[in-house]
Amino acid sequence: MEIVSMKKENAMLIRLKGRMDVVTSPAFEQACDKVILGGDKLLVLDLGGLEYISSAGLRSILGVDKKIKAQGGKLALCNLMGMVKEVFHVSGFAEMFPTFDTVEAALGST
Amino acid sequence: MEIVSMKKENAMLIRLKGRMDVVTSPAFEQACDKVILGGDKLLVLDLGGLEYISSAGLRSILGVDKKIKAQGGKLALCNLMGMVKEVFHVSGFAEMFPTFDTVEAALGST
Amino acid sequence: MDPPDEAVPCRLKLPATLESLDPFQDFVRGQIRESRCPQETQFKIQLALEEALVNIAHYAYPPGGAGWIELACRLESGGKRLWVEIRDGGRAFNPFERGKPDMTASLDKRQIGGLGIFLVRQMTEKAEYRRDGDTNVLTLQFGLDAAP
Amino acid sequence: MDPPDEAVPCRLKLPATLESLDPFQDFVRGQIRESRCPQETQFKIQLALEEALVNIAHYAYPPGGAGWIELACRLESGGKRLWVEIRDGGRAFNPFERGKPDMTASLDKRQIGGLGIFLVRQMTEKAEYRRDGDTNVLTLQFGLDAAP
Ligand SMILES: Nc1ncnc2c1ncn2[C@@H]1O[C@H](COP(=O)(O)OP(=O)(O)O)[C@@H](O)[C@H]1O
Ligand SMILES: Nc1ncnc2c1ncn2[C@@H]1O[C@H](COP(=O)(O)OP(=O)(O)O)[C@@H](O)[C@H]1O
Repeated sequence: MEIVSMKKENAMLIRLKGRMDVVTSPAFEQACDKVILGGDKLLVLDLGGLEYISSAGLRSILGVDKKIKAQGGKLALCNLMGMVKEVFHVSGFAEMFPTFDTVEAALGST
Repeated sequence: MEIVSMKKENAMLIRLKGRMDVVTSPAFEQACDKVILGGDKLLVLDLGGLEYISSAGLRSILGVDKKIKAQGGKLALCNLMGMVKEVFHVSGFAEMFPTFDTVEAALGST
Repeated sequence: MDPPDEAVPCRLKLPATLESLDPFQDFVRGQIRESRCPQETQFKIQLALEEALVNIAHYAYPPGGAGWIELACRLESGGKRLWVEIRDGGRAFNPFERGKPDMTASLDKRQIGGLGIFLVRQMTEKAEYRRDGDTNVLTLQFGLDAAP
Repeated sequence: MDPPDEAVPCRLKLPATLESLDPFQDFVRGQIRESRCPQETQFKIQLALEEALVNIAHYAYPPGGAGWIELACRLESGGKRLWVEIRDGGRAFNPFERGKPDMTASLDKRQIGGLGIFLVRQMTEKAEYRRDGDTNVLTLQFGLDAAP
């Protein structure tokens, strides 16, 4: 999995690419931990490049959400595609997070 | 396996690279068939880049030798290395062909 | 190459560790290559396999022990269906005896658990468990044409 | 990662075709990766495996049938030795009953044959055959430190 994070005006944006599985999700959690320490109030995950996610990935995202909420921030997801979109829907995770069709919409969601 | 053949003054030189196994040796035989049709009297095989050979590879070389002899030509081998050298020795094939340490020596062997 | 005969499933047996996950996935990927099924279907198969295999690696054997997993698979119905059997020698555990996780619980209250088995069920046409002597046997069936 | 327990060999079962050769070689390559044995030793292991597997693909089963090969392997003696077992369900054939090929025959007279089995013997520390019910079982042992 490729993880690219960048600072936006009022938020951090993290773009994920590739496969988010039991082996790769810990790296995602670490990347998010740094961002959360940075104190940003909105974390946008761009999943447009993600082709695969398993329960380990969902669990990581849930964990990140809890941490960011604990410091008064929030998580927004965008660009869910293909199998990733379906796993979010089937698992009920799609209803637990604000999800958007574009990065711009997600960034504007504060 | 990579097979590169080039015309030398009085001979054809074929350089082999990679693995000569049951799957790749037919391509070697085909390459030699063309050369033999061309009527060259000396065919030099440079095995310096070959890292692996199996009995299928030995059998191919034996077959090429027979064909080239049938039209009055001969085969010379050079640059036997590592595992390839050992397989030639252990199988007795090293004694069945003229083998040389360098391409130049093999080319000068007419 | 002819499709493998339905009577002879291909098999791979490896240690029950997370390091074995990729070789198992590669193995199944190799088996279904010739079926040319949609990539999204392949991802769903990989998801069910990951969930099932990770659970065995995590829970089936006592820690530190030398557990194994054996995966057998074959194409069926002329390449339209994939049959997978996953065996382990760990403690008896029927994953389908548990209830479904509570998908309606609010995010804060929700327990993180049960999701893996739920996804196995969702991604398969059929998923069955049986105990065979000292062995857990999980049988999964996937349609290869379209999404299940 | 700990070396796999000596009691649990890893296994791979595939159709008895030449297409299975590379997956078998990859499988064994993966198993001995952690032993860090010299590349030349690895090539010799690959040679013995190729000869044994190709013979099964070519000769063990009636043409057109759906034969299988199962290869099991494990590191032994703390990673100093590789044990390989190759099984097939083809007709009974003991490769080590035959005499050695005549290595002294002149090139022209020499029969091309018997070389594969001869190389299996040369590349192994130990090579044994037994018939187990309907199955041919070839057991090969390789030293991983240096050339045999
Ligand atoms: N092979 C197994 N052996 C024993 N217990 C298991 C096994 N697989 C799963 N479990 C138990 O079932 C629970 C639910 O598994 P799962 O649905 O994958 O969710 P999770 O792993 O997220 O908890 C696990 O927490 C574990 O307690
Ligand atoms: N698995 C097998 N079943 C039946 N016959 C076999 C088997 N393996 C080898 N043979 C026979 O043994 C002979 C010698 O095999 P080998 O030493 O590999 O040399 P080659 O394949 O070059 O003839 C083969 O030609 C074949 O007749």
